[in-house]
Amino acid sequence: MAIRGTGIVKGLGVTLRTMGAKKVTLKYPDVPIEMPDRFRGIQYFEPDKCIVCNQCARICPTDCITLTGKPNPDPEKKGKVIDTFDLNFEICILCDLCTEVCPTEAIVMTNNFELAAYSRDDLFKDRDWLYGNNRNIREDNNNIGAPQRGGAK
Amino acid sequence: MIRTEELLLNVGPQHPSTHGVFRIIVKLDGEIIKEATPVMGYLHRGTEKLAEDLNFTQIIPYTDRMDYVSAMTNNYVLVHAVEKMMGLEVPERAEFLRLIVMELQRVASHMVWWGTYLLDIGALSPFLYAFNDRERILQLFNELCGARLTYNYMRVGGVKWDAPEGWIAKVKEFVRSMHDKLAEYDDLASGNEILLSRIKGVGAYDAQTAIDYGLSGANLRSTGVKWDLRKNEPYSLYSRFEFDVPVGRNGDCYDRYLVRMEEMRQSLRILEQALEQFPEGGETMGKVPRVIRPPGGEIYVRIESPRGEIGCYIVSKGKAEPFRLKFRRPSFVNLQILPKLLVGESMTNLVTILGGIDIVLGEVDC
Amino acid sequence: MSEEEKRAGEQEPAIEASQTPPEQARAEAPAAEPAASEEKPASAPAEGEAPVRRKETDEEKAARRKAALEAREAAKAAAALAAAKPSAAAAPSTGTEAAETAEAAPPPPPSPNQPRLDRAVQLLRELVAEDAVEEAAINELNDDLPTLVVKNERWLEAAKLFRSHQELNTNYLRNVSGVDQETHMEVVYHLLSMDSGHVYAVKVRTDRERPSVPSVTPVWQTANWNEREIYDLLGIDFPGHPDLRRIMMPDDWVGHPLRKDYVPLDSEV
Amino acid sequence: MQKFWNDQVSWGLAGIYLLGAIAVLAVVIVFVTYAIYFERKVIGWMQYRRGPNRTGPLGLLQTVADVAKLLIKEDTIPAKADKALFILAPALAFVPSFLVLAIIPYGLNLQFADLNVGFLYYVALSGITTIAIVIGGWSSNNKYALLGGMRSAAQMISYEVPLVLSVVGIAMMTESLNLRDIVIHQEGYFWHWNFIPQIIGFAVFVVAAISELNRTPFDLPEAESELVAGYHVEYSGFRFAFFMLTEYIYVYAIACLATILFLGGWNPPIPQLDFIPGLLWFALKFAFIVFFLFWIRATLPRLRVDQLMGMAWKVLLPLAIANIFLTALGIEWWG
Repeated sequence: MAIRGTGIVKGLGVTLRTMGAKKVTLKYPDVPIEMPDRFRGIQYFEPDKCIVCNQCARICPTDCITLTGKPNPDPEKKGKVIDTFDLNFEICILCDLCTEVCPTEAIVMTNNFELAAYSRDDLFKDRDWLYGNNRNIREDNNNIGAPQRGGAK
Repeated sequence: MIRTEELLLNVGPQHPSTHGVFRIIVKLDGEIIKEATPVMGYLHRGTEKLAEDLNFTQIIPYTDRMDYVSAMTNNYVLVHAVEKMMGLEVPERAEFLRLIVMELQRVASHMVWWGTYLLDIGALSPFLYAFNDRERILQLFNELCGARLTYNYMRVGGVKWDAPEGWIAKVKEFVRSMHDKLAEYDDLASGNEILLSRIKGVGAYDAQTAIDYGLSGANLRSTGVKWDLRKNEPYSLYSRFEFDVPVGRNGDCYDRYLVRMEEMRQSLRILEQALEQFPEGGETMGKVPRVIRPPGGEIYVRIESPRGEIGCYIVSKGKAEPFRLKFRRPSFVNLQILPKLLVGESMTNLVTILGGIDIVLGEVDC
Repeated sequence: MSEEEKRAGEQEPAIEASQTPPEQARAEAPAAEPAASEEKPASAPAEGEAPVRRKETDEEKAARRKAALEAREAAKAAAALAAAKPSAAAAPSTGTEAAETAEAAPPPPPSPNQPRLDRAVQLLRELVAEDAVEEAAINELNDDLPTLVVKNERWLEAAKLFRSHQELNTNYLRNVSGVDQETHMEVVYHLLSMDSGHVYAVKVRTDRERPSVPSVTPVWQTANWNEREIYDLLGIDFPGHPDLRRIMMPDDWVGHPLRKDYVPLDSEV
Repeated sequence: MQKFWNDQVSWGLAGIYLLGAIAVLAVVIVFVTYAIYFERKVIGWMQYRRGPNRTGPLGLLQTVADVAKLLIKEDTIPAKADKALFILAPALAFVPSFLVLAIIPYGLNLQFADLNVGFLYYVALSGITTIAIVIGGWSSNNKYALLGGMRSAAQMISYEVPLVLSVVGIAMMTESLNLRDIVIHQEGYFWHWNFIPQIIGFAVFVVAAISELNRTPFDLPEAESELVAGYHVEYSGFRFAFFMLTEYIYVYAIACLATILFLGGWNPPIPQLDFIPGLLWFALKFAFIVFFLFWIRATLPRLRVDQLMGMAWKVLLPLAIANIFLTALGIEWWG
């Protein structure tokens, strides 16, 4: 190998050059990071789109979705309307399978990921909270698992 | 006569350089290790037990969490096994996307190894350089499948997302700029005399021991055995691209270092060819039955992950859930040689050898 | 899979297939719902959940899981019963491989590895023992992987033969996995010979009460921790193993988690 | 301070000495806080990142915040620790590092105490810190600390010898150990500075000095990746701050010493530049050496213990002795 010491000197050269290089530190807490559109953040739920088909509860690998429907209040319409929809973010792994199988795209992922809470019970989000979480929702939802496009699981 | 006692030291499970929750009980005589017994299982989440109640789409997020530094190869091995069992046809474009993400994942995983390995040996800066470039790969994955580490990207029969427009160009740009970054890494560390004196001749073993211990990946190739599943048992589209398999000679930490650095360059070479031949149109999802029920029987499929041969053994009874799912995890098998290598080494070499084998605890405990 | 379970399986998709989603929602009304929930054993604990009930409290959720657990136990017992009967019908499950290859209507062309399999069987019969090989088949799923089932007592010499004989020469033990087949326990070894690139799968069967398979650590060093993991998770004893201890679970853990009849410590899992 | 030296001691005089001492203490404390801040900034710049910039404008109050945090934090004493020694160790490490600052001449008459055995005084006192580190390692009743303590004792002892021998050449050239005389001897152009004739001595001195400070590539005792934190693993709160303070005061002392011994103290490189005050030259050279220490820390990996020992006894020591012979020959021929 080259005479002793040139490896060290080359290394020192690299670090000296980097002193002038552009820095990559993000000013995160002050400047929010905007994520690409497909980012899997916390879900947004739209109650009136939901037909209570139970697919999301069935596909969820960690069983963190519990939902109950009730018969449709106005008589001439048929089918069910969602009554309570709870997402337990303590064990939700944001794997995006629920939005994949939802036939009516009632549950869609948004781009925000801040979910720190002071106590564990804050992590049980209910229907209204999820409906309220409507900032930067994902446009391209790509629910390939939904029934009309390739079959309900 | 002075009576000297041996010192029993617990290295880990909470220790800066054990690459995860891993403990070694070391019997020290002064600085020299007399005997080392590894203890693991702190990160055992029983993936194989859980998998028995989940259907195949639900298992994919669990495979991301096994080798969390190269999640794409874990996804691929499970999905490839099920496709082979059901004889499904994966469209060309999906197979290309899979190959590109797997090779990008290999470069990212080797960069994590390189950064942490040099941090273990004492150099502070390489860690930041490696993670700075790896960030660009994670950004590419984030744009592709929405996550930075646990991708859940592949499905039985294809991939979930198509490449967003402009993504292929970004990958090309990354691959081109990565070449001179690798040259910078070599300037910074590979020639450094102190680093060479630290890793040359440390933790050496010969080819026969490596085969006997069932090692795979760079640990096996560093001893001169030319065995890379992408070449010897080609899967996916690897037979279409030409790349060569770097092989070391005397199986010490330095050869493992060189083999892995060369593997990064070879992966970049594959990526260049794959990006050239990327098909224009094409489906990303093949024809898949509504409920994935592989036929009865069993199958063992193995691919080359950055850490070695990862295998997936599925016994199916024709139901939607696997009857038994076992993963052959390279880190678990490669770790067996550690106690043998450590005897007679000094404490500082323990860290060098452990870093050289490149294990990830999520995969060891599975 | 038991008879009525299969019948229910066929019935249920029929209902879904024939109706479009909106009617399916109305058909979901009470009539179909109770039938579906008892018949179809809730393999995924959440599956048997009827959407009508009000929000569940924790104890109800635990109760529902316990019900699901019993349902699964019942189904398993039924399955064990069914498998024990020599099921002549082409049960979709594996049953014995030999039966499957024999009854395929026009015998498929002999697979390329068939001669290699016969050669291995012949070698084993000559050099180890006449009754060494219980079964030998080609696993088409796994691109014609020759699979042998070796007798438990003969397995150690067979392993030595696989390792040393220059024709087999499998110097690389690639994977060892334990499988709890409910009727018996099985340890599957995948062997590879680095020079010729040939691959073999060898199974060794043992009963469920006191499972034990001779350890091959003296032959391949890599089997050391693999066997310890199988001992830890499945309870198969490996006589001849240098230090057979638990590797994954804490040392004072009771029971072997990967067994099918393992009662989970915390029902919530 | 010189002129008060031989008067009769009176209360006024004692007051002046006290003020002088406090002044030096203040200078050094300010230096230490901004050396820590500057080191983190420099290493940050060398790693594509910005370094501390959130506490105070541009992060200038970062170290003040750290010290305040350490003050507030509870400094625990391990249960079975050897209590007396555990408390003594940080003090024993901290005191000599301050005593050493007394003899450093910043200018022709800007010096606290002018001893004719200046360098010897320095070496003797810095030996005490080694003992303190061993005591700290032993008394915290922690295996890692013990290992760290043993390693640092071995390292410091084996690097003290080449450190001292490398300076013997200079002592021979200036025929005195008094630091002021050494600097006066180096007046004139920069090739009159000691590091040109004593280039071997300078190399050995730099390597031995880095190892004395326990800094990369010789930071074995507190090697994060193996011994977690070496001898000060059990220390927390203000006792830990003492050890950190000691380390940075020694950086200050060694950098001053190197400037004085080898880079001609307050002498300008070329005499025509002497309208710029000597103190500025001293500060410039001092800053360059401190930057060099940080630069090395950001780049180089760590040596193994046996390589470290081997290097001290098999490489540095013979070099230092050879340097002494060469100097002797040099003096013989050129006078």
